[in-house]
Amino acid sequence: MDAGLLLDLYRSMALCRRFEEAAAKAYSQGKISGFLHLYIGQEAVAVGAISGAEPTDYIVATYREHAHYLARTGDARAAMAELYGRSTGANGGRGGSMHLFDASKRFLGGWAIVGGHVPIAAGVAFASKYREERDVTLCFFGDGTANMGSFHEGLALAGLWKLPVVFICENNQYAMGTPLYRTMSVPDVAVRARGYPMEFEIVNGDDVLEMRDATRRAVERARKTSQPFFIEAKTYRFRGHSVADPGKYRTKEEVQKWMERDPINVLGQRIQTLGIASAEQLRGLDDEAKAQVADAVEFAEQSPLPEPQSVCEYVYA
Amino acid sequence: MDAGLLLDLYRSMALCRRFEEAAAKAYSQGKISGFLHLYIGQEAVAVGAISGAEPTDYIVATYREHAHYLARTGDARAAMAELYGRSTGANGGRGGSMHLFDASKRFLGGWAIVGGHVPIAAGVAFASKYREERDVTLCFFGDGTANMGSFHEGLALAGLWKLPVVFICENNQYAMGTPLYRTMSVPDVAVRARGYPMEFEIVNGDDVLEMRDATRRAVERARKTSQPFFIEAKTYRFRGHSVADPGKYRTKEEVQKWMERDPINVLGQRIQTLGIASAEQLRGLDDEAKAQVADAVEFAEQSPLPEPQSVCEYVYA
Amino acid sequence: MPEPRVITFREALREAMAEEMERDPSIFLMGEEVGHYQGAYKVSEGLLARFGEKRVIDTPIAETGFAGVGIGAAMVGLRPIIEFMTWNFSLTAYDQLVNNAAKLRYMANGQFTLPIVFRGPGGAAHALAAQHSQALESLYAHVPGLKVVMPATPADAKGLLKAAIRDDDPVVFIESEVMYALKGEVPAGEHLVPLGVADVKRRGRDVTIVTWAKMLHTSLKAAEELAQAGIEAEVVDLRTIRPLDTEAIFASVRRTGRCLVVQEGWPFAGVASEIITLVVREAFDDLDAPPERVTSLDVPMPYATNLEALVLPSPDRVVAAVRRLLGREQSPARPAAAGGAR
Amino acid sequence: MPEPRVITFREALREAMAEEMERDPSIFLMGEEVGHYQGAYKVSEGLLARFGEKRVIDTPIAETGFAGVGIGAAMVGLRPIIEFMTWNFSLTAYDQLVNNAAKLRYMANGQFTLPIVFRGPGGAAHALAAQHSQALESLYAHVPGLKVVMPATPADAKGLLKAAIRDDDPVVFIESEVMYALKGEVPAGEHLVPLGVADVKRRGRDVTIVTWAKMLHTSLKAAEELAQAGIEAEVVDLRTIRPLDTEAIFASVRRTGRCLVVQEGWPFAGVASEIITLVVREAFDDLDAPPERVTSLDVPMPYATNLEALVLPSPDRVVAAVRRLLGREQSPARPAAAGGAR
Ligand SMILES: Cc1ncc(C[n+]2csc(CCOP(=O)(O)OP(=O)(O)O)c2C)c(N)n1
Ligand SMILES: Cc1ncc(C[n+]2csc(CCOP(=O)(O)OP(=O)(O)O)c2C)c(N)n1
Ligand SMILES: [Mg+2]
Ligand SMILES: [Mg+2]
Repeated sequence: MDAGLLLDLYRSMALCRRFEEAAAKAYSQGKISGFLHLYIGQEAVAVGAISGAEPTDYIVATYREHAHYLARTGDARAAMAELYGRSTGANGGRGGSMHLFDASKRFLGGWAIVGGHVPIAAGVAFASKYREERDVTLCFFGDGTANMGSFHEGLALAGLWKLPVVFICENNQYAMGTPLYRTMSVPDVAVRARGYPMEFEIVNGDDVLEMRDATRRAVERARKTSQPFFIEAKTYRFRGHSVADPGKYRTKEEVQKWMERDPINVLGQRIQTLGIASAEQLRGLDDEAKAQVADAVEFAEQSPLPEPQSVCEYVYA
Repeated sequence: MDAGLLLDLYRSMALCRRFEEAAAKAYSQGKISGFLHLYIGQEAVAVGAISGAEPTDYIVATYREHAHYLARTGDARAAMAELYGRSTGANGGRGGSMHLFDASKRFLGGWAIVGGHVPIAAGVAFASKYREERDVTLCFFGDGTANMGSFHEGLALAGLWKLPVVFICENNQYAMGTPLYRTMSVPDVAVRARGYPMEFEIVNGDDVLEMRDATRRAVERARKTSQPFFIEAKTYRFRGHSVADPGKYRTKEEVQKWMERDPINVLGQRIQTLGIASAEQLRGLDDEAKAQVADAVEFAEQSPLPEPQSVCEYVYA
Repeated sequence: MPEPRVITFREALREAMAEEMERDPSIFLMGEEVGHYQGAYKVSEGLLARFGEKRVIDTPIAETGFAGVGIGAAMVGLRPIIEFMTWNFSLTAYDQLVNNAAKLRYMANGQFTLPIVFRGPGGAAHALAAQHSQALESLYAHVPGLKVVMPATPADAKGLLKAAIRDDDPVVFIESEVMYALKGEVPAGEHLVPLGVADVKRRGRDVTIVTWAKMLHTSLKAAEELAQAGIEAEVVDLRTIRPLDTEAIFASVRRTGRCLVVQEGWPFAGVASEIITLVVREAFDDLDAPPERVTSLDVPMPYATNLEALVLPSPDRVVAAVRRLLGREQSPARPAAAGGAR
Repeated sequence: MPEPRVITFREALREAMAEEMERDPSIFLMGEEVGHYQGAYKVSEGLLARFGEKRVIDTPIAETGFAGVGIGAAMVGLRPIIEFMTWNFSLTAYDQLVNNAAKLRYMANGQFTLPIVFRGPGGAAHALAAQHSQALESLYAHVPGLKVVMPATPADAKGLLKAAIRDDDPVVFIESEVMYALKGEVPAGEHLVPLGVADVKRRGRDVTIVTWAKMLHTSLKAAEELAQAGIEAEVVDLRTIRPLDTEAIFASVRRTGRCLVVQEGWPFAGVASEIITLVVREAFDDLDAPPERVTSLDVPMPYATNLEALVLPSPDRVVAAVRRLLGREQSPARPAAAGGAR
């Protein structure tokens, strides 16, 4: 076990968690508006997967993408300022929580129409193959996405053309208030991959190392053989669909059961068991994350709003 | 073997064949314009399937639906007049070859956007189930349709909600000029049914009895258990995608090989082998079909054009 | 006649659905989260308990699928109400509405009616950014075969939705997230508002403001402000975009001689352009000034709320446009505030 | 300068693609039947042989899929040409164009350009009925972030397509099946026509006809007939719908004082409405009559060719509209032939 790696993963997950807690707080204070979809509880999926890819591999994600953005860029300031709608944000305040982009870090969104980004991710992978570059694309989406036509078409083309893309289904058991069993009569989303045909693996999404390893395998396979792959990560979101959702459709027991799998705790326990760090040292890492987030909040709050005259910019090149 | 049934099936297929030959001729004479997609070679699929359902079961088909319309309604006059764009046509000349409808016979189109009718068929089946009626819906589409998002969504909902619909994939090996292997990396379209999940059967679509029996089983199963079913019928179109397509993308040998499976000949042989009718008697049936078609052509040619003042009718109820 | 009650826009819609579903068992409601979750915006709250899972149907995320299911069900005589969680998502089902729903009756020579209502919230809410803040009525109103209805008050919401459900054609019924909590008087008992009939929500002699949906309230606010300056604006609430009540528009414009259209969506080839085109043709000689429009700026919606406020029509922009129309203020060569196409 | 050659519209488009693909290896062509079948309408004939399967890519029937693939590829710097077999089918991919392609650059604050061309034939051909006979440009032109280009001659087809391919924004490029065989002179050598610049295809002093694409030819025929009656129509070919060359329109209308817009598609909230709206605002005092439009009737397209001919704009209807505009003929209260929205 690589101690440095484990601590890095811990740091990264802590940053995601603390970032979103701060964002939720700012939202409740009316400093952030719009939709805010928290990833709390699912951090191991994004952090594990993205750590399993190279920094030059592309990432395409959904409206629930704070963690993915942070795992790739580490830039809490740009993310928070974007949520605040400030000119210093990742998109100068024009995208917001659902549309984070960082072209320089190959972080390609932040898309808010369910399923619409799946063919886009296939297209990014198409470009890598076309240019004979070695980059792989990671495409994240939820369990609820599997009934969309765009999901089907994206997977069908990736399967047919053997595009180097790893599809990562974040199966958090719910699409908004709807449990998976009410929208699919098969328990595993991954079986749909068979028809394209595409190999798949079902992974414990609350184990960051398992997530990382599965993604690494899939990414390296895609890189070498230019074959798409489908990972289904079983996980759970601790909060509502967005901060506006009290999440009453789930029992306390169910939530409690999953919270025992809290991916940050799971990794913390492992780190302690392996003797890599003490509980106190982990608290120290967590405090660093908190401090980074506090700095990001401060930065966002101090940042100027976008210039009014910029409102008509960037419609066209 | 029910001799009457075999002769009826023969009659029905002969009518489809002769009808389309006459339509192609009228097209070449400039009496019909637009698109004309012939079903020649595939007749056993529509005729067998529709004979395997009750006359009260619903039919939803594509732009290649002359045979389905004839198998259900037997009304060559209304079909031919529609192709001629005459007021006596199935839709008063407003729908044309791609949009045949007969509400009274539960023939629900005639749809020309690939895949778009698949969820519609699911909806018709939904209505039967909702009203606790025993009708089943047959939905026909081609092999090329299986990559469309609408196909996926329609099947997913039918599978989830257990709708009494039988999906019949007319796998004629080509979507326009594209052989199936260039659009799907699995040889059988039917395997895609698994993901919904849906039972399926792969059938020799050039054997009208096999087609009929498979459909009957599927229809009765759907009627009793309200479960969707997927039939893949392997067949071949002898002509181009439409009459405007010379079909150069296929070798003569390939076409020849399939023409040996000509479903009308296959049934004719069987009828003779069983001693149900002689070659001459079959020629007699064929002549009847020709006569019916000639009458339909005559009827169409004598029929008036739609009234100009009707052009703005039926946009709204 | 019992007294009118004050209820919200949301409650009015719910009442409309509940009353109609009570009346006719062939009506059902289908969409994402309409049942167990009680509606993403709680419009259908309580309907599942009242009508059961058979008639209040939660769907997967599959807009093309369930829009198509609705169309199929309507072809054979059911009367579906299909909820789009928001109209933004309807674009993934656009083919179903435009190529199938709108055209069936015509191409089948009247063999079918298609009694189906597609409904849900449209337009910008607040800080939802480009993919979730779109007023899309022009994209549906362009298409013959669809009807397009956009109520602005609880009473109209109820009466129009009931009429839409009873209508035998496909109806695009666009609500607004930010109006759901709006309160207003709604007549007790049976209350229907016919499709295709506009309503003059404020009388005035100086200028006609033609508007609909959320923009009615923007326009009424502007009208109040104008009134304080002695300018009396007549505010015509279209309520239905298709069929369009052209007579109501023309009658008002002929009287005032001036016409402003206030529309939330993008300017280019929008409903406002259509109204101006019709007004100019019909009332050219009665016009004292060229008709104006106030629309969103011609850009995707930015997330930042200060920019969002610039994009959307505001009472101030309406006031300014009316003043320009009345020539009471110098008008710049190309008024930025009018949101003209660029 | 070598001599111009006479080639077809189809060949002009093919030359544009071939020349650009030769110049820039990041350009590829993708769509149904573009390769082995040589194009459903043979526009891409020979390109597969010339550029290979890597750059001329046959797709399954999956418009949302391959439109999305194009967008993804363009995000990271390729320059896709996505062919829709016809624009009718693009409605199944409408979400990709409207919600993704049009908005990416804005919502990402300019971090991306999106150099992608979506092209294929649009509008009515002949007896293809409601689902295959639609002029859909208004549905794309409504949306900020998209450019919309519609050439009417082989020379413009070539020059505009080359410019569209070089453009860094998503371009909706609409051709016409019935124009593919049209012949015309095309300059030899490099030939580019900038987007956003209209072209006066005929000079005249009495009336301005604003039109584009197939309707240019309808309008020119009408103009010839009018000329025989001593009426000189100026015919402005927009070539690009978005960005719109408003100056060219205004300049002509200011001179003639009369404006007719001839558009193939449906009237309600179409591009013609937009042009009339802009003309009225900009040139109100120069107008001698209210601008008119000739459009398709406001119905889905019927199959029967006698009805189809009634639906589509014809030279006769253009002539009649011009005569009405010029007041040389009694105009009925509401001219049926103008195809007004009902
Ligand atoms: C096409 C479309 N339909 C509906 C929505 C509204 N919506 C946003 S997120 C969501 C649930 C998505 O569930 P899932 O894919 O499981 O992702 P999760 O939110 O659980 O991460 C819905 C219905 C949307 N954005 N796009
Ligand atoms: C969405 C859509 N894309 C493209 C087309 C053009 N098109 C019509 S038929 C066809 C091929 C369909 O192949 P298949 O599904 O195998 O049916 P077949 O014609 O072989 O019966 C295509 C591409 C269309 N009508 N709709
Ligand atoms: Mg989920
Ligand atoms: Mg086929």
